[in-house]
Amino acid sequence: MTLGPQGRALSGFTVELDVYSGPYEWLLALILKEELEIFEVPLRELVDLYLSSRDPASADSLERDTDFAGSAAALVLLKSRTLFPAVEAEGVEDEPLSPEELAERLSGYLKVRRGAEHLRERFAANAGHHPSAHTLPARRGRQRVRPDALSLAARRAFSRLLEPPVDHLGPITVTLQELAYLIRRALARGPVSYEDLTRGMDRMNRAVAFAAALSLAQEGHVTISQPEPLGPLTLAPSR
Amino acid sequence: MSEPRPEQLIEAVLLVSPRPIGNADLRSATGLSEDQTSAALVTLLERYSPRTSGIVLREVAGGYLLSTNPSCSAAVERFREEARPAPLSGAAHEALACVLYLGPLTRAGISRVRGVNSDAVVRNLIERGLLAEVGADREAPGSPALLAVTDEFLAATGASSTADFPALEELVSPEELARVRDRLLTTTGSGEPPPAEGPSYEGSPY
Amino acid sequence: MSEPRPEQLIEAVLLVSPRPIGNADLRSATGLSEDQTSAALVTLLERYSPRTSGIVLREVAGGYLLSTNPSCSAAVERFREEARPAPLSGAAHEALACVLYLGPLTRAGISRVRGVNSDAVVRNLIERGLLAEVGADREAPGSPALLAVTDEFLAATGASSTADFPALEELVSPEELARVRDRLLTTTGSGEPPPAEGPSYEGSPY
Repeated sequence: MTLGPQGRALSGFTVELDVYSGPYEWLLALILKEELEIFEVPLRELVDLYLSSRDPASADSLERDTDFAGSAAALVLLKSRTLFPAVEAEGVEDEPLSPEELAERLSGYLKVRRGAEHLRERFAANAGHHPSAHTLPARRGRQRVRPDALSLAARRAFSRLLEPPVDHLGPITVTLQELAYLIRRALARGPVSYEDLTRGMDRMNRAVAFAAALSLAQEGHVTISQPEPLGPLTLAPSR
Repeated sequence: MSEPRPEQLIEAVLLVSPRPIGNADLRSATGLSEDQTSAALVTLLERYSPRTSGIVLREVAGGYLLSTNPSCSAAVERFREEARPAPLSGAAHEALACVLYLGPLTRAGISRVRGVNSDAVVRNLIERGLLAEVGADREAPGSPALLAVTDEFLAATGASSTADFPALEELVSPEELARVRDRLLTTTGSGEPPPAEGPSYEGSPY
Repeated sequence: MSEPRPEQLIEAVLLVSPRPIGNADLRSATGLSEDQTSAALVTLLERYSPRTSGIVLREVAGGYLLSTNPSCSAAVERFREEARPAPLSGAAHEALACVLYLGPLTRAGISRVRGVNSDAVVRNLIERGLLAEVGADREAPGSPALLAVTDEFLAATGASSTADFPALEELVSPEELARVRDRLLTTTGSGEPPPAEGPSYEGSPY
């Protein structure tokens, strides 16, 4: 599976996501250029969009499916990589946290997460209000456009088109299929914790196992629950 | 929530249309029958009558239109003088940057560079007087209009001419620039229009 | 033509604004006194009530705004031929909650609270007009921009002001907080997994 320059089979496929709308190929480019955080791309939605746009009767449908499956699988793996602490090392934190500080921070995060749930309800309850369209044009000469905002917008719009280098991605050596099989087998005996499932695995395999679990959850085979931050992750077979 | 009554549906649709809406369009949006629509319009013409309301329902150009009561025009005009213009969205800035640096450009050209259909953004910018049609691209099928930035745009940015902006070469790499130019020159390959603008609360955000 | 009544003046001004209008701006456009304005607004809130009208008057973002009744949104969206914007992602809600409750906050501050880089979410929220830069953190190297929620955010959540949200402390129980602390401060354990609730793999890597 590669994210390299691909055939043109997917050139007509466009996506409409919360974080991005436009050609699918550019979405890949943005992710590779780190303009879009892979973590924010809802892969399940992406797959749904592809499936709904799929025309099995078209001449290149096989080619399209192959291209999409390849790039989507690579996205899953890329996404799993963001779960490595090592990947984050250069970013957010300089110094290791004491357990006390970490507890403080997690409590803060838990509050924010509850705040986010509250906001979701507020947005939903207020959706469907459309404002009046009977607006008057602003008086001439009163508008302001910031030149620096224009420069930024130019950069953003014009740099989107360049295909990013992919060399730094390196080879990926584990297969999702193997891990999916492993998870299914473990689940045959009932719910299993992520901890138990990945005992003995190296970091790469643990992360990819997580990606595999996510894929299975997205396909509806598995339910993943983690009621609280830092709480145990439990995988259960879906009913 | 209980089912809205016919006049509620019609009044909601009237609020979001700046142009008169014909009877048939009202019916197709609301799903009401001809009789229901007529009856609701009678109720609404009474409710939004110039005698009692600051918002009036008028029958114009074969359709129905809400507008302000002329008796209130002084207040409306004063509000327009004093109101702060709505800020521009990120999409609007991008469309302006495309036209400023690559223009004059057709609507399709802007959409091609941005990768999303930009018609709604462009309409908003024309209404604001920041973009204007300055001719037509005779080489393209249908001779679509070419857009350029306006004097109003220059005034809004505090620039005296388009030369006052940083050169494109300072903003993007030569490779990026070449890609953008390529993109502009290719005739729309698939014939498909780019996707509509994403959920960006364009223009009037609420 | 007879002199328009206060509520007619206000109604007319409200029709031409896509954004909430504050009490002071209403008064300065209409020339009404504070008492007249308040009394007229009471009348209008009753007249444009969600129970009876397809057009509703809402008190949001420190002002008054006419908008369509959500019960009529299907007809409105059919008329405008546009789907309602997709709901925000979990990540976007979290970033907004950070800024609402802990803001103004820099991008790095949001990322620190959430534990993942949030630049892309923040960019999207700025494009949607829900967050805006309101200054800079002069104490931090490079004076990064500080972000705050916008009036559009308040309107979209139906809030009058940021004080209109429940306090964070009310949203999480002390027991829940204590559990998180315990779990972390004792060695991360092999303890009993709590009963499974909904899938919650979205959001943060904690």
